[in-house]
Amino acid sequence: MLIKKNSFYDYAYRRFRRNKLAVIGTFITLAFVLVALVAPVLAPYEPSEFFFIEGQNVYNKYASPSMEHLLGTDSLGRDVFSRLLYGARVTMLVALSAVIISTVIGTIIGLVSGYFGKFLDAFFMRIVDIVISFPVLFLLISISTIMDPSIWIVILAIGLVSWTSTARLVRGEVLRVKELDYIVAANACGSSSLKIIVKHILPNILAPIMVQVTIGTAQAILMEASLSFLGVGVQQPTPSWGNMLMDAQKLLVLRDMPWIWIPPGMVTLLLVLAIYFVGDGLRDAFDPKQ
Amino acid sequence: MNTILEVKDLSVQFRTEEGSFHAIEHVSFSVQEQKTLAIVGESGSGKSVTSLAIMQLIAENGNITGGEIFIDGQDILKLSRKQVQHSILGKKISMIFQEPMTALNPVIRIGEQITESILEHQQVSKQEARKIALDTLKQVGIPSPEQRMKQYPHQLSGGMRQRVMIAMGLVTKPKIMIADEPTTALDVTIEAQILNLLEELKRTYKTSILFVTHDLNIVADIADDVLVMYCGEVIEKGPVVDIFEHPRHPYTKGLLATMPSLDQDEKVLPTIKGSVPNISKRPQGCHFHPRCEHATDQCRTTKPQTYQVGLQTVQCFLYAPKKESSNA
Amino acid sequence: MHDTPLLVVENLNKHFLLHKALKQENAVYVKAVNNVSFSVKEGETLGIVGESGCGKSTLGRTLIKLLEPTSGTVFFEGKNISTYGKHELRILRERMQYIFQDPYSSMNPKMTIRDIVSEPLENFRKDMSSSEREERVAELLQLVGLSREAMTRYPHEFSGGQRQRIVIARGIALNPRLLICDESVSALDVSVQAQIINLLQELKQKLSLTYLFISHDLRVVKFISDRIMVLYLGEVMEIAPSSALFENPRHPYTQSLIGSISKGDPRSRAERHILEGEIPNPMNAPKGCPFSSRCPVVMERCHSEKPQLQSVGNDHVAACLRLTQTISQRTGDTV
Amino acid sequence: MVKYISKRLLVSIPVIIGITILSFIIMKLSPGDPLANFINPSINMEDLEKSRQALGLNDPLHIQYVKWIGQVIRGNFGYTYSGNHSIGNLILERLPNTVILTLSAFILSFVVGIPLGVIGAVRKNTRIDYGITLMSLVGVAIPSFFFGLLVIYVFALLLGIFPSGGMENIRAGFTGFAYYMDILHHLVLPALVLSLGNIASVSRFTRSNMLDILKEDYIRTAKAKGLRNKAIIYRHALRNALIPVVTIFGLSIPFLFSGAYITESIFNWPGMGQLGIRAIQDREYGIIMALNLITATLVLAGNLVSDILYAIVDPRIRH
Repeated sequence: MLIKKNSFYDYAYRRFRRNKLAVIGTFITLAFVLVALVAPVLAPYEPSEFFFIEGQNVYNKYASPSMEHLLGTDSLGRDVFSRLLYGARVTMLVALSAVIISTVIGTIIGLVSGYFGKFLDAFFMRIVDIVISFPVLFLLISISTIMDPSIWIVILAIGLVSWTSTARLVRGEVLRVKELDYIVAANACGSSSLKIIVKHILPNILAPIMVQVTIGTAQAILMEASLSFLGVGVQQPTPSWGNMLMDAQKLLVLRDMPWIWIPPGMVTLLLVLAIYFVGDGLRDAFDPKQ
Repeated sequence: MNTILEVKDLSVQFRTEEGSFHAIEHVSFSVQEQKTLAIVGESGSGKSVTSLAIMQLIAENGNITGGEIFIDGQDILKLSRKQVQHSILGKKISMIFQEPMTALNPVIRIGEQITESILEHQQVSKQEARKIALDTLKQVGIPSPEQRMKQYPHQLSGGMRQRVMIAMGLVTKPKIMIADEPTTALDVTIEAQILNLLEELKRTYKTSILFVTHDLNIVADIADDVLVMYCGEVIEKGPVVDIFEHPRHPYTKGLLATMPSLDQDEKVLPTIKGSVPNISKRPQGCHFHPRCEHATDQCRTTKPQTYQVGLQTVQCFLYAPKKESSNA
Repeated sequence: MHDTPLLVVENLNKHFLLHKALKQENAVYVKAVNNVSFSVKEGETLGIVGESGCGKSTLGRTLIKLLEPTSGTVFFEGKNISTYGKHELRILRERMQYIFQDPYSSMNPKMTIRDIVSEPLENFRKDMSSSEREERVAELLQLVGLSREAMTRYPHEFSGGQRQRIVIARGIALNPRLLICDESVSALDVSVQAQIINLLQELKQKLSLTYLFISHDLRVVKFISDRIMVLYLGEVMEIAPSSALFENPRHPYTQSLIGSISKGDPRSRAERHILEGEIPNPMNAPKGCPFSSRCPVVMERCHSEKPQLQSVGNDHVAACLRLTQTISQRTGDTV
Repeated sequence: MVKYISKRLLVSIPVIIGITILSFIIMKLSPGDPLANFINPSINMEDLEKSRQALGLNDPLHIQYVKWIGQVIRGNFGYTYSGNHSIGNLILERLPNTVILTLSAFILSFVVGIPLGVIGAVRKNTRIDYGITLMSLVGVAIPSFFFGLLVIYVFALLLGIFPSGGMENIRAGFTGFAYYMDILHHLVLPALVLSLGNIASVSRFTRSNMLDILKEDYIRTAKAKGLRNKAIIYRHALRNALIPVVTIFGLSIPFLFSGAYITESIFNWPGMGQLGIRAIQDREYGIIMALNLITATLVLAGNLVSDILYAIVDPRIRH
């Protein structure tokens, strides 16, 4: 592992490895990452390639699964299976980028709030209060309706909306760690605030941040899917698991063409579930009480 | 004199990440009617595990691997969990803990926490239970008990909370009470009050006390008999005066010598070298040999038996009967 | 031992604000340290004893300026450090160090022993090369009875006593003049406690240190201290040379405190003295003498009048109105 | 406790101001002018300029903000672009429907979630526990719109037990008791879909809380007293475990409102969420912003209530 020999992470790693669900979750997640990376190799067609009914100038819409189209085609005659594979890339890109944004913002604000306290703390925590008062989806929708929807706007919107839980978590952890004797001791031997934050506080609150990053990724995937489903997220023709389900709002598709909407729904569920397994596994592994 | 509590050959094992370890091994002792037995030891000595094992309260990853525990003549290890709960715990034996703050339920009123014990074990009405609780609170020296009954634990001072704990332990008039470091979290002046109270209550309630502590001074003040534990084993036991005046085991001797004394002026404190070994790294043979001045090759390989020296029992080869002379 | 005072504390106060109020007089303060004055001579050990809530730890932390004093002056090596700003404070850190109670929480679990012990060196000996620093760390570890191999290991690999040795090594890394030991042996096992006390004594000789030894344990304080200060609810009750305090305690609280500790002898049980009542909540401490609510020899005026520290013997002061009374009676009201 | 509550109230003042400012900023950023919404589109051209003057569209930003707040406090959120509907009225019409849905989901979350959590904790590491744990993980992990579609597919389309959408069967023209039963019939699926995630969170939270509390010293004390398991679990552990669950009350409100957007649009439930989705499609910014502001205020109020509730149930704060 990237962390040098330190019993805390050694123990955590051993505990994590013994947790079956967590290991399964890790493998599933890695498999998804792999698929996303090699999507162009695996996909039989381009994701936005239109297919026509043979010999006619008519789109091959709503075709049932066949050898040619493993999961059939959608309302515009595109290959569902190929779109599913490419959708994984979009999902990963959006979720990971958004989590990086929210973790960086949340960690910095949490550290500053918790360590310096007083006015800065009050100020940032009121901002957190304000942001969490808006239901996440409302804010996301507002942001993406104002701006022209694009993948980058979706990433930015999710990142800007979800830093609050990281900030609160980090702040709480800093407040807990700050009172420990070793921080006071560092202070007493003349270490600067920056050194104390970087060398003493951050390494000791890394574990809960890692858990939060994991859970945050899962939540970002769900947010992106919801936004895209509602039409304010990733836009056609770029495939996303969320916008692939848009068609299912038509009764006809919902009732008669389950191949169009069940696969993207199921893969979203599977990936998010797998990441949650990892997150729960990490949390248990890091928990000193066990 | 009746034996209230008898522990024979008790062993407790814990399973951890690194493997299984015996927290205590072959612990035997007994407590007589209306007597106080003090178990004294440092961290990792197994003194708390012993008391928790008697109460069947050891953590999930630990279990009793051998031995018998007789309470009032009944081997409780042969009873079902339900039976122990119903007819032993809280009824014949009760326990008070080190941290009265965390040992009391923060969201239940003092009154309810005391009366629930009575209602569980005695066939009385709520009013009667309330009366018993009030009387007991008075007995343990709590002023205006009617008001205290309506309060929550956080509204009481540390000393008062420990008095409530004691009242809770005595309210069902048990035969024996286990007190696990009951004064460690308290100030010196409050400690003196609580020890005094325990002594007084022992007489009025005719209970025996099993007192677990790391503090030899407290032992000197309250115990009738003493059990010295080290690394999960009983290394010496005997009447309190004998232990203090003629400690036999090198560890007991060292422990008594390292206490800074109030009367003498020493320049350097006598010490026991080294430190208490970790539970997973206990030495072969006599667990104490790496720290012992008298250690021989025999001590490094074989575990000493227990030998009788006067009224004391010692687990040390120094007291093995020799052919020519006898050690008194 | 020299007679020049290393540390002089005058009317030091540390009050914590509990509830703000619109009117200043309605605000609730906890007077954790209340008008405390004393001095520590170079090379001596001053013991500070008291029960919970007496302000002994707050006092220690205020002296090293981990807490900002509410008022009062502190002279260290002849300089008034109570007005020190951030920069001067750093220099102070070099001369005055703090040893904590709990060796488990006073070291960063994610750092090696080398990093822990060399942290003060990194901060103050910037000219030292890393190999020089490493040599110094090894030397310090040896001084506290640990081997060089300890450097690459983590705190959790050591026992409580060994950890406290490491913490002491960090404390003496910069050759400080004054070490404030806050309950530094209280968390240790009895058999290890003695080792650390001996180590502290030994280092004091070798490095000519001055100690401020804060503890609730009268036995330990008696053993290690040259003089002892007794605190109760943030106020000084008595200051006296160690032997004088135990042989001839003048304040009723000191008498009760000494009386309430066990003799450690099963044959003299009855001698343990019981002080009734409880320590009042510092939020509503008694108006007059802080000890008046529990004092066995309390008088009417004790409830309203605050006693001042006064000399009751050679280098021996106490704050009790009874003492004032006897002295004024003896002097025959000539004043 | 009065102190605690008043302090809590004081803290919400900057938050509510912040909420309105943020809403105002978002509105200013969106295409078109927010204040222009207040102009009734049916008026003629001469009056338009007068209205612009009256509304102060040329005023500096902070003045505009104050004027806008003045309107909002009176419940005037302006008019829609298409047609001249008052946004306030539109929302008011739909508010009760959303409240019916979210309140049912809210109740369902706790009535189902808490017992599941308690059972999981008490039967720790048994099959029942694993089952509950897995179910709650699926509950948190499933995209709500996908779950909604699945539920419609199975229960409405395949089995035909429940209606696939809407709030009432208009053609049947039920009255009285039958009318309410009809609404209830329509309510089952959307309430289930909306509450699933919350049930899962509540049960996970309750379980882990319960497990932590079962390790507490006072549980050991209760065991030492020889109390029966029931008394230990329900009297000693549950009372403590439920106190922090109160905080979830507050947290679940924004969660449910968010969910209502999706659930209402899938189930055609005539509530605020569905209104919001239509507004997105029609680019009716005025409606979106008004919904934002109203829900944010409701959430703030919900948090306030749950914090106060916390103070009431926890004796450590109460005294």
